[in-house]
Order: sequence, then structure tokens, then C-alpha cells
Amino acid sequence: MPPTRPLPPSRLLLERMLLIRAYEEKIIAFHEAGPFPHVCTSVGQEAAAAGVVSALGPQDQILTNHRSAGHLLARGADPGRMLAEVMGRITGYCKGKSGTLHISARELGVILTSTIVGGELSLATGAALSREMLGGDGIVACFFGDGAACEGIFHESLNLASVWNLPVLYVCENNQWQAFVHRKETMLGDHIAPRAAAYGIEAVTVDGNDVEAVFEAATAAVAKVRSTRRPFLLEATTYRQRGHMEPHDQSYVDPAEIAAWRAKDPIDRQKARLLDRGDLTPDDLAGMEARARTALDDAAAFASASPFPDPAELTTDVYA
Amino acid sequence: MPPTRPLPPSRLLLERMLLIRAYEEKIIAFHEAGPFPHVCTSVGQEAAAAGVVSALGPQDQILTNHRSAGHLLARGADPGRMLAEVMGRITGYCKGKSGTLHISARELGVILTSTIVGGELSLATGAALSREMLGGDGIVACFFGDGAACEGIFHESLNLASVWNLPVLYVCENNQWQAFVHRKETMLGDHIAPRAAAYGIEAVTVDGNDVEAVFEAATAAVAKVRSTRRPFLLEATTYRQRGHMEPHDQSYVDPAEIAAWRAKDPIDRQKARLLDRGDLTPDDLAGMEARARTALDDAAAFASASPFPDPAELTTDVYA
Amino acid sequence: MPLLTVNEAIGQAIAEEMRRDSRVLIFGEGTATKHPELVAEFGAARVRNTPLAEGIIAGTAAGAAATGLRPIVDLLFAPFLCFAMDELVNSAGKLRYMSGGQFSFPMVALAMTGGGWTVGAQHNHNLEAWFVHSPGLKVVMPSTPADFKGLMQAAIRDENPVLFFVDLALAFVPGEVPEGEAFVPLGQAAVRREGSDVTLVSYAKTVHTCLQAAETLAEEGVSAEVLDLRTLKPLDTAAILRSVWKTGRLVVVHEASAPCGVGAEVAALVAAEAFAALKAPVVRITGPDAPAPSSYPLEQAFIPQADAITAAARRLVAVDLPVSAPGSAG
Amino acid sequence: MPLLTVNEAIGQAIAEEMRRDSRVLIFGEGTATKHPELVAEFGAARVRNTPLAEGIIAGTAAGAAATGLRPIVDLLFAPFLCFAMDELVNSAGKLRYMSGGQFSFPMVALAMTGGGWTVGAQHNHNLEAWFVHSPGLKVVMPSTPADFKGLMQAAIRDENPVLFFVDLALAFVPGEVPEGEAFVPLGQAAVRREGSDVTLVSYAKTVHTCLQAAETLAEEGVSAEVLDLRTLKPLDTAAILRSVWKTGRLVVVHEASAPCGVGAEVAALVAAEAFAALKAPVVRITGPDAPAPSSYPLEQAFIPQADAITAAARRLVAVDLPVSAPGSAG
Ligand SMILES: Cc1ncc(C[n+]2csc(CCOP(=O)(O)OP(=O)(O)O)c2C)c(N)n1
Ligand SMILES: Cc1ncc(C[n+]2csc(CCOP(=O)(O)OP(=O)(O)O)c2C)c(N)n1
Ligand SMILES: [Mg+2]
Ligand SMILES: [Mg+2]
Repeated sequence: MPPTRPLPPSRLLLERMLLIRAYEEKIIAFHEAGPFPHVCTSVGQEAAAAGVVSALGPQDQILTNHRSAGHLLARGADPGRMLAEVMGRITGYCKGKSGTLHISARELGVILTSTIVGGELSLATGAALSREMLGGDGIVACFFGDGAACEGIFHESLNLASVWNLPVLYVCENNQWQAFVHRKETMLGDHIAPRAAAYGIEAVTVDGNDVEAVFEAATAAVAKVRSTRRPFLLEATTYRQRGHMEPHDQSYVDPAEIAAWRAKDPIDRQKARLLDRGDLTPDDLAGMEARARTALDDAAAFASASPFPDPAELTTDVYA
Repeated sequence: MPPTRPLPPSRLLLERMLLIRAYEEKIIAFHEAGPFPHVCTSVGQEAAAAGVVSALGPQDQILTNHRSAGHLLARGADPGRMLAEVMGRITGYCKGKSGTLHISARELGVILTSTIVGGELSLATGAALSREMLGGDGIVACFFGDGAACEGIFHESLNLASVWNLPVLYVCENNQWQAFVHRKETMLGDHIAPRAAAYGIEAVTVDGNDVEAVFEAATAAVAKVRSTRRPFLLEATTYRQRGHMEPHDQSYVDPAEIAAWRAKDPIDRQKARLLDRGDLTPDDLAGMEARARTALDDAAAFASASPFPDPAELTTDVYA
Repeated sequence: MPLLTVNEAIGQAIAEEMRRDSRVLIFGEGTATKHPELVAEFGAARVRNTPLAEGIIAGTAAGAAATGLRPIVDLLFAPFLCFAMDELVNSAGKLRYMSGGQFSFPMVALAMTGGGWTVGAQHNHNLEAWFVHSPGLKVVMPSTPADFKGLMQAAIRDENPVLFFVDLALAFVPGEVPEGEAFVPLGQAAVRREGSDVTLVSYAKTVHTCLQAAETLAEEGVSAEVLDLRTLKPLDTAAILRSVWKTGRLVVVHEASAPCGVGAEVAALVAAEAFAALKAPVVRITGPDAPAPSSYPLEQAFIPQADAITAAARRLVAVDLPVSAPGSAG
Repeated sequence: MPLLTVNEAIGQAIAEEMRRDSRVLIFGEGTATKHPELVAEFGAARVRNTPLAEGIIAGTAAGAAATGLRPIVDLLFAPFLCFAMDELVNSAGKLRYMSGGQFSFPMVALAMTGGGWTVGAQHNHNLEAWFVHSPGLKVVMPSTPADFKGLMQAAIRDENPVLFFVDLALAFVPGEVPEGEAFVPLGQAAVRREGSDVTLVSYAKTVHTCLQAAETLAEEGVSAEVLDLRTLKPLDTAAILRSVWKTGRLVVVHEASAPCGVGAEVAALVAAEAFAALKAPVVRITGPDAPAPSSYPLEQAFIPQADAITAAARRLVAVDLPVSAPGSAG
């Protein structure tokens, strides 16, 4: 379990977002330098990750999807071990076996990064059932995309969580895209949140590019789930600023859409807000950015220097 | 394709319901007489079947679930060939291969009786796609239960039909039970219809034990689907008066619930209404009931006298 | 020992394990309704009805198993597993490996299958081979009430996901079942009858058909050994090879279709590891590669029968070594 | 003949079939986005993006196939088929039989799989054997661009549901592909190299590994025949048996795991029907029974390599008949 942290102030939220962005930029740099495993970056979605994860307590657990770097880093994951996993090294969180997109980290309460879209939804109810039956006030946060909300398991998961009164905070990062398909082609209406009513689940939509708004909404949602022991759906409206995965390709995306959302970049926004408020000086900011970059340089060095697993690992960990 | 029929008047609706009831009673009689294949009867739900199917045109197609006798009979299926199928005889609609609960009848536009709960929902969209792409104004009626609405495929089917503008009339017979589980244990709220809004689909709930109300609502719904080429959900609130299947067992059901719904029996209700209105004399009614019983006696005789398939049929019809 | 049916034996194992370990719970479509005695003893939290949704039933089990519970889920009929393949195969089966061993998935998924009740192909499909083919899973398919109990105990105590198949035709068959501890380790076949001329390998209901065939063969002077696999994964390869080294002849019998079935695996194993012992071709007697028919006589014809087994065994013992020339084959 | 990659060959076959038959249409998650050229030529109604929901994609295909269309669905990666098993197996595979032949299901389901891209076990799982085990389906898994085109044409024209697997490692491999008609009938294996000492049976990428092994073996004076199954269901049993009757020795190679895989089926077939021809044990060289790892060196170790095949072949040709005594086995 991660250490308990005091409620993060606005600066800490920014710091976490900067770390996530630095991580994704490191991935992009690796790709620019030569062949590197496919990764789905979360550039543009940092506020949703930092805002929600920062609202969780150490007793809570997380399940997430292929675009999970933000959730992991906001939870305190070591970017070196994350990159090592992506690069298939034995020092990775999963010994390099799962590779990119599938990191789980038991000590952080991160049960699953599923690249089966919807896998996180199918396991979240069970994790929440454990929370209920084994005692304590822990809850489960389940991150998924607008695409996952098309899968039948979304329906089944929310319905079961509702009739069984399971403490799941469903967090939909509605980033407007589902791989190569725009959300508008896959659903009527613009939001996932209204679907929750069908299951008797309360839902709220929040501006997913405003990290303070997300943090506030998530704090309220977490408190509600913790006290009611009922599911809740929080939808963060945001945008996937890059292609579905690296190497980057956005040829099929309307450039005007990208531009409009880049103008709402969550990190720029939080920077401006803190500078405006006087909560941050340009020097502070430069320092924060430098620290994030350094952390990622160190992480990359660690991962690159880490050995690959021994071939004998091929058939270990299949059975307990 | 079944012959075009004039819009059925109230008497015809009663006649169809009587035929369905006679069919189910014949099944029950077989069971009382000795071992007989399991069958899920639709006793108590005849109004939903007769009311909706009577509103369809000959160019329309049907997919349904395990409780399908009413849909088939209202569509004009031969009760003799239906019983023959249940009894595994070569004269059955499917040569006895599918047996009870899975009758399809191409000449009637009945594409599928699925005993995979939800199978009808997964194929209905495709049938409707064919209707759209191959021309004509045909629509597809898809019958399913409140239980099927728990399956993920319900969500996927409605969503696809909505974003693709497919002419599917979804008909949910909410009979309060899902095999051995009461609907109240599997969903919050009492109705399926409100879920349609999540997909931008219009929905209406109708008293499923009032055959005239069902027929009227279905006629409007069919017209709407036919003209808008959009899906529509019609929920008929009704009740499964017997156990999940024959042989009958209702030991787990609250007797008060059964009694309350028996008092609302759709056939008794339509009889009383027609007698009250003077649209029917007791003699007419006796004649109608006798005709239904005779039809089923003949059907049972036909089925019982029919041969079993030749063992060579074991491996035919696997591939086209 | 008391006589119990297979269904009773399973129920007894579950109740005993729930008594032993408070982390064990059971849920499924109608589980609580069908087991009021379990609800009464263990409470509504540990014996649950679910919504009609196999995917989330299996997924909930996997999630619960990863986080400290030991769920049993009743998925009813094997074809319904088709709605739970992602949860069983991609999650429960793979996530231990994919997490580098961080999580384990102690859970049992129950399903019925097999001919005899004329329920047709959407309720009857012998799918055990799919799960044998999938990494990280174990697969059990017993033939006697005592084994149903003992293997259920083992399955519940195992740290891995176990698919537990109940051959419908056996559900009401009575047999002697030990009270209390009846543990049968996963992965051990049982020699049901000793023999020296031919090995009949089977599992589930067709074990009994093999025993019947062995009786007939004995009357004709052919000594058949009958091996009941009981667990299909891990497969007791040592027991299979031991028997074939002794008899030199193998007939594998199951109701599932032949292509890529368990019989193929057993035959391939023997052709690789006991080739030198083989005196005759390896024969598979299986259900046809067709959906299971409902019509009673067709369904009977679908299920492997004793006379097909005896005929095959007779052909094998009649084979003369050294083997015939290539040209002689059809 | 023009050089096309596998992906281009598949695309060409689809375009040509869509031109030939207006009932053919294609849909999947991102299909329209990824194939603007098809949208331009055939219109948005016949080339569609879908919501992210494999179940209803496959179900819609089955429903459309039953009612007059001939859909192709792209289900992306094989593990995602786990969300479509009911529609593929219980509906498309069984409903022709269950309707007594009233309906047929002419449809093609495409999926990618196989190691080489380090995508890990939730994107890479060689599941073809599941579908070989399921009645009513056909299964194709080619190895050359020309076969991808010709078998895609055959699959689209077939009246039955066809699972069409693309081995990821082959997707960008170029090869000669006939323009226009390139039809390769379903169910016919191809002899990729003639030989007389040992038969190497394989499909998909490992056909090329077998050819590599055969080169090495030839240098050592061992003549290996390489058979490319191409279609896994229906299996070309005659071609397999013909080759083994000639060589007397069999190595089956595939990346899918061994238990109940296609290699088991081929081995069992040969142990039954060409037993008299066999001079040595039947060997399978397969991927391990483990989820596919992502880490590059592990993934390479997962994929069958040529040296394992040559080593096995060498062992087999060294086997002396008559066979050793039972006691001699490990
Ligand atoms: C079951 C399944 N289907 C398809 C895919 C391929 N795929 C990976 S991510 C993705 C889009 C997911 O969209 P969304 O849930 O909105 O998440 P986002 O990528 O936008 O973060 C798709 C189709 C998959 N990984 N799993
Ligand atoms: C996929 C699947 N799961 C479970 C079953 C077992 N089963 C058959 S009918 C039924 C209840 C269906 O409830 P509902 O859809 O409401 O239809 P009803 O029986 O009430 O008409 C169940 C659980 C099944 N046939 N298929
Ligand atoms: Mg998205
Ligand atoms: Mg119901």
C-alpha cells in the first residue's frame, strides 16, 4: 500500500501532471529515436488521472486500462520500473512479462492495467466485493474509456455493482476517441454519465481538463462511495491529444478538433492558474519541470540499463 | 413468408391467445402424463405475444427467446410441427435437431428462437441490417425477457441499432422472473424501458396483460420503426404464471404474487371484455375454446405419430 | 460410506469448504434460490443470486480471487461459458503471469454439459478442450460421486482458476462418498480396472461406458485397462504412459468432438512418448463433429457407445506386428 | 506477378470480392477509418466503423449472414474473440444445424495473432484450435501473400462461417500475388518442399521456420518435406497422410500451445491412420503452455525456432526400427 498523503494542494496536482507529461514525452522521445514498443500515451488527459488518483486513500485500489501511465504515476509508481516494464526488462513491475500497457503493482493497490478493453470493468466488481467482505472502508476506482462503455461488460459491471451495493468509483475518461473511431460514431449523445441512471447509479460529469475541478469532484465522489458503499460514476470530459498509440498518427483526425483541445491543455491551464493566483513563480515552475524531466532521465537510464529476463522466466508464474 | 392478414380485431386476438394457451396446456398435459422434454411455457404472457405479432406485416422478421410458443403460433406456425420439434421428430420445424426451445421457421420469417439468453439480441441487428441493405420496408421484431436485459449483449445490441439506424422493434416481455431469480434481485427500478434512453432510443411501457393495449402500442411502434428506420423498445409488463420450465415448480415464488397476477390473466380479461361489450356470446367463446383444443389434439396426434429422424441426420446440416 | 448423488456430493464439498474457510463464497444465476440450506448456514453474503450475465459473474470471481476471496461461480451450462471467455481466459488464466506472479486467482467455475437430457446444442457442448488449450487454467471432469466431492475440495483449495465440468448424465447417479475429508489431488488419473491388452482412456460419463466395454471384452478374453483421467489439466501423463507401456494399445474415448479434443492430446502424447510401446494404431472414439442434437435417438447416437469401443479394441488386439506396408492403407 | 504484402493481399481480395458481389460488406472497430479506399469505392454502407463491442459485431454478422448478406468482420486481435464466442460458436457455428438446414451463415471473421510484435498475452494468443474444435466453423491460417488472397476469396465465397487468422509476423511480408482471381480452395494443404525422410507439418509463420530447418537438414543429407496446412478446418487429412506414408516420420510445428492444439490433432490423425508407416515417434514443436510474454527475448523464446525443428528431425531419422523395449523410456 502506498503511504498516506495529505490532501494534495494545487501545486502537488500540477507536479503530478508534469511527471505524467514528462513520462509520456520520454516515451515519445524513445519512439523518435528508433523502434520501441507501442504505447498508448495519455498526453492531454493528465488532469483526470492526477485529479482522481489524488483523491483516493491508501486503502483504496485501482484498476485501469491501456492508457494508465497517469494513474500509476499519480499513485506513486516508480517511472523507472514502469519504463523497464514497457521495455521488457526484469526490473519492470511485472518482470517484463506483461510489457507495455499492462502494468499492475500490488504494493500500490494497482490490481490491473487491462489492455482487453473492458477487462478492468469486469474485475472491478470482484475487487470491490473483497473490500466489502474482508472489512475496512476501502473502495475501488475503475478507470475506463468512452470506448469501453460500448462493451457489454460496462452494462453488466454497473448493474451488478448497483444491485450488490459495491463500492466502485467508476471513472470514465471520455477522451472523444476510441482508437481510430470518433466517439460520435459509436454513441448518440455526448456523454457516458447519463447511462448510469439506467442502473440507479449516481453520476457526475466534470471538465476533465481542469485538474482542480476533477480533484474536487473526485474527492466528493470518493467520500460518497466510501460512506454509501454504493457505486458512483464520474465522467471526465477530456481529449487524447496524440494518436491512439506511438508511433504517433493523427492523420484521420480533424486538425481543428486537435487545435481546439490543445488550447484547453490541462497542464497549461493549471500553470496559468497558479501563476495568475500568485501560487507559483515562473522560477518555481521551471524547477518543477526540471525535476520531472530529471526524474524521467533517471528512469530511462535505469530501465535501459536493466537486464532482460532470463529465458527461464518464459514458463514461470503461469500457475501459483 | 406468412400470408398478409387484415388487422386483427379483438376476437382474433382472443382466438390467438386461446390457441397459445391450448398449446401450453397440451405441453403441461404431456408432462403430467410422463417424462417429456423440458419446455418453458408462456402461460400468462399470451397477450404480449398475440398483441405484438399481430401488429407485424408479412415482410417483417422475428427473433425470439426460449419462451417462444406464443410468438410462433401468433405468426401462424403449425402447432403440430412445433410439437413435433419439441418431441424430436423429423416433421418438426428443424427436423427435431434443435428440439424444444429453439424453433426457427424460415417460411414464417422466424429466424431464431435462441435458448442462449441474449442470442436473439445479438442476431437481430444483423437481420435488420439486411432489411436495410436489401431493400423493402421490412422490420425486425426481437423478443426478449427482463433477464436478457441484464446481459451485456442487450447494451451492445441497442447501441449498435441506434448508431446504425436499424429498424429493430425490441420487445421486452418483463415477466418479473429470470428462471429462479426475481427481477427485483437483478436490477434497480421496475422497468427495462428507461434504459433505452441511454442509447437515444424511444421506449414505451404497456400493460402486457391487456391484449388490446399491447396490440395498439405495437401497431404504433411498428409504424414508427417502419417509417423512421430506427429502433424502438416496447416493454410489456406481464407475468410468468408457471415455473421457469415444465415440469412445473414454483416453490420459490411468493403465492400472493402468483395470485395477484392470476387475477390479471390476459385471457380471462379479454374474454370478460368481449362478453361485456357484447362482442362475443358465451356460445361463441365455447366454440373458440373447443376449436383451439381440437387444433391441439390434432397437433399432438400428428407429432406423436411422426417418426424420429434417421440416425444419418446426426451429421447432416452441419455445413452448407 | 453413505450413498450420495453427484449433485449431493458437490453440494457437500462446497458446504464443507465454506465451513472450513470463511473466504469461500458461491454465486450464480439462481444459486441462492437453489441452495436455501447454504444461505441458511452461511448467510446471504456468501451465497448469492446474480443478475443474468455470465461475463460479470466470472469477472467478479476473478477480481475477488485476486484480492483475497475464494469464489465458486456456477455458470450453469457449458455453452454459456461463451459469454465468460474473456474473464476466464484473458483475465483469470493470464493475469498471474502478466503480473509477474503478483496476483493469483483461486476460483472455481462450475458448468454442466453432456448428452442425455435432450437439451440441444445451446445447452450441451463439451467444451473442456478449450480450457485445456488455455494457459493458467486447470480443468476437472470427474466420473464418480466420490471424485466429484474430492476434486471439488481440491479445486476450491487450489490457488489457480479451475474449470469444473459436470457431465449432466451423471448428476443424479448415486455412489459411495466419504464423509468429511475426501480430497482427491488435481492431476491424478485413476485406474478403474486393471488390464494388460489394451488401455481405454476416458473421463466423465464415458468412463462407465469403457468399463462396460471392458466387461464385454473380458468375456472374449481381451484384458482392457480403464483409466479415468479425472483431471484434464494438468494431465496425468505418467499414468497414461505407464498404462500404454504395459498394454501397447490405446483407445481414447470422450463425448466431445474429436478435432483438437482431449483425445487428440492423449493420442499425441502417446505417439511421442510411448511410441516404442505401441503395437497398433491409436484410436479415438468421440462424439461427432456436429452440434449436439436434441432429438432423443440422435442424441443417443451422438454419445459414444460401448459397442464402438469393444469393436475398436478388438481391431487393435488383432493387429499383427510388424506393421503392414504403406500401400496397405486406404 | 506483382509483389504485395500480406495486408495488401487481403485488402485486394476483399476489394475484388466486394466488386464481384454487392452482398459482401465489411465492418469492425476502425475498418472504415483504416480503409478509406474501400469507403470511396463501395460507400459508407458497405464499409463501416462499429462501436467497440466484439459481441455485437460478430452477432450482427451472423444475423446479416442468415438473412442475405455476406459480411466480413475485423475483430482485430485474437484474444478479443473471447468477447464474441457466443456469437461465433453458439450462433454462427450451430444455427444451421439447429435450424435443420434452414439458414446458412456465409461470413468471415478476421483476427490477428502471433508473436513478433511484443504485444503481450492480451493481444497475442493463438486460439485457432478452439475453432477447429467447434462444429460448423471453418478455420484458415495462411502463410504466404498469395494464399492470403486466394483463401480470403474462398472464405468470402464459402457458405459457412470462416475464421481467418493473420499471423502478425507475416502482415508486412511481401510476396508474389496473382492479380484478379487467385482462388485457393478451403481444405487443401500445400507441399512447400518435397522430401522423403521426414515430414514437417505446419501453418502460418512457422511454415517458413520449417523451410529454414529443411534447408539446414538438406545440408546434412536429411530430406524434409514441408507441408503447409493453410486451412485448419476442414483439415487436409489426405495430404498429411500421403506425406507421412512416404517419409514415415512426422514433426508438427506451430506457435499455439500444445495441449489440444492443431498439432495434437495432426499427431492423433497420423497415429490412427498412418501408424503402420511410422518409423519414429511423432514430435510436436510448439509454443509453451504459457501466456505470450511481451519482453522481446522471452517472446523470441516463445516462438518455435528452426534449430528445435532440425534437432527433432535429426533425432527421428536416427531412430532405429524395430522399436526399443518398453523399459527403455524415461
Ligand atoms: C476487447 C478489445 N477490443 C478492442 C481493442 C483494441 N483497442 C485498444 S484501445 C481501443 C480504443 C479504446 O477506446 P477507449 O475505451 O475510449 O479508451 P482510449 O483509448 O480512448 O483511452 C481499442 C479499440 C482492445 N484492446 N480490446
Ligand atoms: C446465456 C444464458 N444464460 C443462462 C441461461 C439459463 N436460463 C434460461 S432462461 C433463463 C431466464 C431468462 O429470463 P428472461 O430473459 O427474463 O426470460 P423468461 O424466462 O423470464 O421468459 C435463464 C437464466 C441461458 N439459457 N442462457
Ligand atoms: Mg476514448
Ligand atoms: Mg423474465
